[in-house]
Amino acid sequence: MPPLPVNSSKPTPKTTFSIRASWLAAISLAVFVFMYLPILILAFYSFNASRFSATWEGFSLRWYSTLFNDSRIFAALQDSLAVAILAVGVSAVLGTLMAVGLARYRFWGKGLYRGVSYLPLIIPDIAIAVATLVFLASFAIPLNLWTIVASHIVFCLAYVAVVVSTRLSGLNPHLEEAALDLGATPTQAFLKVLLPELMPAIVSGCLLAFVLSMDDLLISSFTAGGGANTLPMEIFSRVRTGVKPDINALSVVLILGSGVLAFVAEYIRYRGDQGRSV
Amino acid sequence: MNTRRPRFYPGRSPRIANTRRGFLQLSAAALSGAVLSNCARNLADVSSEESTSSAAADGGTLNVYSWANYSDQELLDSFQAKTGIEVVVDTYDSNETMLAKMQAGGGSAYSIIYPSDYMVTQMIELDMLTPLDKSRLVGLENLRSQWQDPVYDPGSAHSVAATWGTTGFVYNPDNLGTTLTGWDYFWENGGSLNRQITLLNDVREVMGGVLHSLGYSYNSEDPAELEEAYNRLVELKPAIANFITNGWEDQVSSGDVLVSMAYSVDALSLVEENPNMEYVIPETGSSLWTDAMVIPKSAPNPDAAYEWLNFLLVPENAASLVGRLKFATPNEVAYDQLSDELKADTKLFPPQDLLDRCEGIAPVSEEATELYDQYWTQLTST
Amino acid sequence: MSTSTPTPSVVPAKTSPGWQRKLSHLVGPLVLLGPPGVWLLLLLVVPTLLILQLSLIPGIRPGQPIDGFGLGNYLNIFQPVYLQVIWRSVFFALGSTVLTLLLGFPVAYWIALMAPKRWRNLLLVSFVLPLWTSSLLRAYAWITILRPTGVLNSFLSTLGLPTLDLLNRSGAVFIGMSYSFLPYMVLVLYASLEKLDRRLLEAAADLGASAPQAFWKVTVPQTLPGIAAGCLLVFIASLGDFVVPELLGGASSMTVSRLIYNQFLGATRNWGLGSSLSMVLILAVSISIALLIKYGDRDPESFS
Amino acid sequence: MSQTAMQNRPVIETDTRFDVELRKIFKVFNGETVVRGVDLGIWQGEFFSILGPSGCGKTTTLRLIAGFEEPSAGEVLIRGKSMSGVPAYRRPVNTVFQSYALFSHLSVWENIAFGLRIKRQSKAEIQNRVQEALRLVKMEQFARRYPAQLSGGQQQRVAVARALVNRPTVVLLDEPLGALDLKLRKEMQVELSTLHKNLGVTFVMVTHDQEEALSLSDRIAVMHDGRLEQIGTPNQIYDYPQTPFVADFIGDTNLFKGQVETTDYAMLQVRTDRGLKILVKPTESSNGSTPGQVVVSVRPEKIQLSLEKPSSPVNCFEGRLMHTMYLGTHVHYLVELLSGDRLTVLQPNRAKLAAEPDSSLYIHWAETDCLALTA
Repeated sequence: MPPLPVNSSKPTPKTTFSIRASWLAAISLAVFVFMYLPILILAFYSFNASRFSATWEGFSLRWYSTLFNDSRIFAALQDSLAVAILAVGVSAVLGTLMAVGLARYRFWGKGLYRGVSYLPLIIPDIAIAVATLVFLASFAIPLNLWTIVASHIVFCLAYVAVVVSTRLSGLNPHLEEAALDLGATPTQAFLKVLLPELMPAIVSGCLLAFVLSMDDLLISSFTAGGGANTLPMEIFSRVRTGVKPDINALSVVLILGSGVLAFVAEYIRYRGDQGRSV
Repeated sequence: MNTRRPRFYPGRSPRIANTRRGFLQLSAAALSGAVLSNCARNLADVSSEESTSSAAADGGTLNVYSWANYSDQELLDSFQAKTGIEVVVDTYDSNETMLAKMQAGGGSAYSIIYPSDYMVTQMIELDMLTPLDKSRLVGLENLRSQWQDPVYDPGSAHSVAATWGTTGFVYNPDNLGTTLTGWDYFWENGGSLNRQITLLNDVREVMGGVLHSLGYSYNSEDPAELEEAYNRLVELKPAIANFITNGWEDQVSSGDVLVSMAYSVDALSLVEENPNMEYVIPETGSSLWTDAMVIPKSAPNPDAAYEWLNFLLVPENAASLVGRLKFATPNEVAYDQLSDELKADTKLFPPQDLLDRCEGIAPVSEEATELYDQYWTQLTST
Repeated sequence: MSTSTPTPSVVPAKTSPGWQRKLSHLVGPLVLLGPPGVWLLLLLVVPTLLILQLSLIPGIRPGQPIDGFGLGNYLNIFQPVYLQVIWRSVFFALGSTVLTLLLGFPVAYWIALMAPKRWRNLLLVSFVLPLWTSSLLRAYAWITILRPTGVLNSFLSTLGLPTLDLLNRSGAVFIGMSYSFLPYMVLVLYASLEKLDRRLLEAAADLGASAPQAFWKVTVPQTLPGIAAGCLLVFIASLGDFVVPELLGGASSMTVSRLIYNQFLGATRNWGLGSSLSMVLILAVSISIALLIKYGDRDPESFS
Repeated sequence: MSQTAMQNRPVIETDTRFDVELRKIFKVFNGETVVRGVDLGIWQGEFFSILGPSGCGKTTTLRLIAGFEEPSAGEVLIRGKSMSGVPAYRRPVNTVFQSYALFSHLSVWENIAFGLRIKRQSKAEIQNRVQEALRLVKMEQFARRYPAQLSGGQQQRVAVARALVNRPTVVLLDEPLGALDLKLRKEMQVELSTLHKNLGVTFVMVTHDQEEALSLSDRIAVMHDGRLEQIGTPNQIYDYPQTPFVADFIGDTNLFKGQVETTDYAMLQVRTDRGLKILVKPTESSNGSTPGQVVVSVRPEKIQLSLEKPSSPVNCFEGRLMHTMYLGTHVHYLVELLSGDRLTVLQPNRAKLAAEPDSSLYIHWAETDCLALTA
């Protein structure tokens, strides 16, 4: 890997630079293709009339119509959305409170608290899933959609808190004091100043948590019950039990959806960065 | 998209019987106090706990927990038309998953479950099943006698047989270039079958099949025989693409793999869809299994569950499922109503001489179970 | 502002007694940190302690009597079969980490230091975009590509080249994992490379370092914390990954997370073994993170 | 701010001329005493500065007045009212923060209107007052901008306007110009001063920049190590420092440690530790009039240099020129006396001293040009 070309007194020829740059660009392009190729292939085959073959047998929207007539997929999507929205909604509140609390107070055991709050980010899903299952079984809590929500809140909370904490550490520490100084009560200061200032981070944290929640397979699988079935669980069982190409169509729909979401998230983050400098 | 995991005979009973008291005493004596004893008690005894806390108890819905293709929209619609009860079906892909979910409290919504034979026994021993009130069942006498008093549930006290079947291989004769008759083919052609076959993700079926092909019992407990079977499988390992109970359909249809071991229900569904495929029961015989319908103790809507059982005991309803879902029905009256074509389908209803060579999977001793598990772990983990 | 305005009224509150003030000092932390703390305690800490406890009951299965406490489950892990599974998981994770580093570094380098500045954000975002799509579907896409009659082989045979048999073996796991975690690596490396002070490279060149020398003696040491963080991130993620080995790995690619899964939702239902494996996984990951935090912030010089 | 309007509020046991009064204030953070017994009164309409090096407790003192901190002991009074237990948002003070603490999600206009909106002023009132405040800080055309789109100086103006618009009794300024570059700082100093004169409201400013404090303030409190060293007008602080710390901290000075040898009410004779004899004429404010350890302070610009031995032997010492530095308007000399003391001397540029480096010369100063401070 070549280093950055520099303006030195030595005759570093311009040609070498451009060759190196193009060489790197070529590798990067190849890796970009690597990233997008599988997605493009899914999209491509979602329009393929053939059921099994990898060869092209004509354009067809058949799999899309299969997909849109598949009530199980939609029921699963509904469950997933319900879980994600509920979990992210609760996490938005709890995660923000936690980030603010950790930034504001000093207390005994704070390091431990913070460490525990980071755990969901690093512990493998399988371990969280197993632990949650054992916990729920131990207390005879019947599994249903709510247990999925409860377990999703654990990691959504952590992600929201981390993103909000990052923003908090970049904020002027005196903003809340300024609001108090101008006559706002602590509650007003929180609602009218701190919360709006944190809002870009809260939103992007929520989007991140939302995507992770929508993508989670293991934790949902272990905590689902009573008829709750999330989209990843449905996809997983279909991928394992033999896929019809409507899964390709589903991929395209989901990828487009999450692509839009991703751009919204990035835009918000970008806006947040722009407004941060004060 | 089918899933199942069946056995004919109660399995592993010695390990399950002495559960609750020992669990409680030991855990109480142990350091853990309330939490673990709570945990232990509940692990052993979830079923009776959760009936009170279940959701969805309204008379209008029946939650069914079953294998993936055990019902279709037509069945659900006609059931709802007749009873006014809406049915919601959730699926599992192995008996163990179902049991784990039920024990973990995930099954509180279900009023009907479809465990396989040995799992019925296990759930009875775990005190998870409601004894059936025979006075509320109509048409139980239509079942063949062997299913009126099955080995796995004497007197059908807790279960109603739903379907039965065999285990065999699915393949495309054109792709394979020859006709498959049994297990021996794999060792004769092992070298050329580089990751070209899939086997069921089931220790007793796979080990049993190999044992049977070697001339031993499906339920052998002889360590020497087991080791021989294990070694045969190790020899076969390079030829095995995966151990999957489901998902082989696409692979074998597209030619990614040449042969898949499968249950008859799934296999015949595929064959119907893709006539190039063929299902074969090894000529030396295979396993025979039954899947039954049960009402868990935690069932929130047992009334609807009885409606469901009665609905499926109606011969016409059972017979229509045979055609649509390739159910081999245990219902004698329903069988009599089948078209001659279906009756003559030797894959669905194998001839008696072949059935005689088949064997149900019976429980083995605890030591043998350990051995099976150990060999299975080694086989799948290496 | 006029000079004759009325002064704002001041309403001095009554001084609250000491205990009340102390209580009010507790209210804030309790309101802010109480609910999330309780949640984490209930659904993270207690469950983890429970599996720790379960892991100390040898061979416990649901519905089975307790055989007393002991380290049996942990000793069990040292059986060659399980050691092999653990080693394979580590091997997959290491291999994927190396692959993502090799693939990710040029991309991160190019985006951070060479691509036109106004395109940088867009390039980064679009590189990371696939992360937002379902990981299951991305793994599934690789099945479509790698299966014997899949896209890759159709393509190869069209070109008259010999086909490749990749699915259901380790190679597919490496490809799938690298694909899954490459965006993480690029993000972390980018953050590190972006901070690289270009003047250091100029200084190195000025002092007579050749381009490769400057790269190995300046760029790499300077970005070493980022490289370490990225590698650890990918390593941990792939160590715990379930989906990719399950879908792409085939019969001979059992990993720790699949083994754990099997103990709980699979045929063997040995909750004790599953719990001890989970504990080992949690400990391994926590320790590596702790090490990174402890040594990761060091001066880059100390690495070289 | 009117001085008469304040009189109609009940006032307790205090000098009614004080807007802010601190009584024996202590502040302890985690066992560390940051403010030790600060006792001061700030008059109505005064521009008051608290000056000191970083870590001296000056910002904490300001925060105690604002109400962001409660004193560990002692009392803060504003307009004669005890502020104990009164939270920041009920105190009639507004703060201009060092980093401005502008709300980045609000426009300039909304930032300034924040306090008025909180107090539920009528729309028309808010409109008028914000407009007036904007005009006051010459930011009318930036009302719709967001803080991130403003330069540092503009942000500073907004911060000032946001504080002033609420018509507080006291405006607190925490290093208000600290983040600005030198030129802008000079400009803003003038504007702050003008604002203060026009509004007549009490300003309390915290700064570590002595020049800023000297040029803006009516009075200055110098803090050191949590204690008040001296309160006085800029002139008093500079010319008549009461402690060695103040003398050293404000401006440049030369300090000699020594003992008072003889004293009469007209003159002190000090023998320094290195053996110099210095005559000091005590002043009213000077506290070095008693025997004991003292520090003698001589400002560099009060010292004369000559190549010849001067006629008066008072405070005249021989030394060696070590270093010369031209500062344009002035020349800076470093002289080492025979005693070993090193002194800095500042001379206007017009008196060219034709001395070579290392050449010997004489320095001297009048006994009225130095101070003896109790060590």
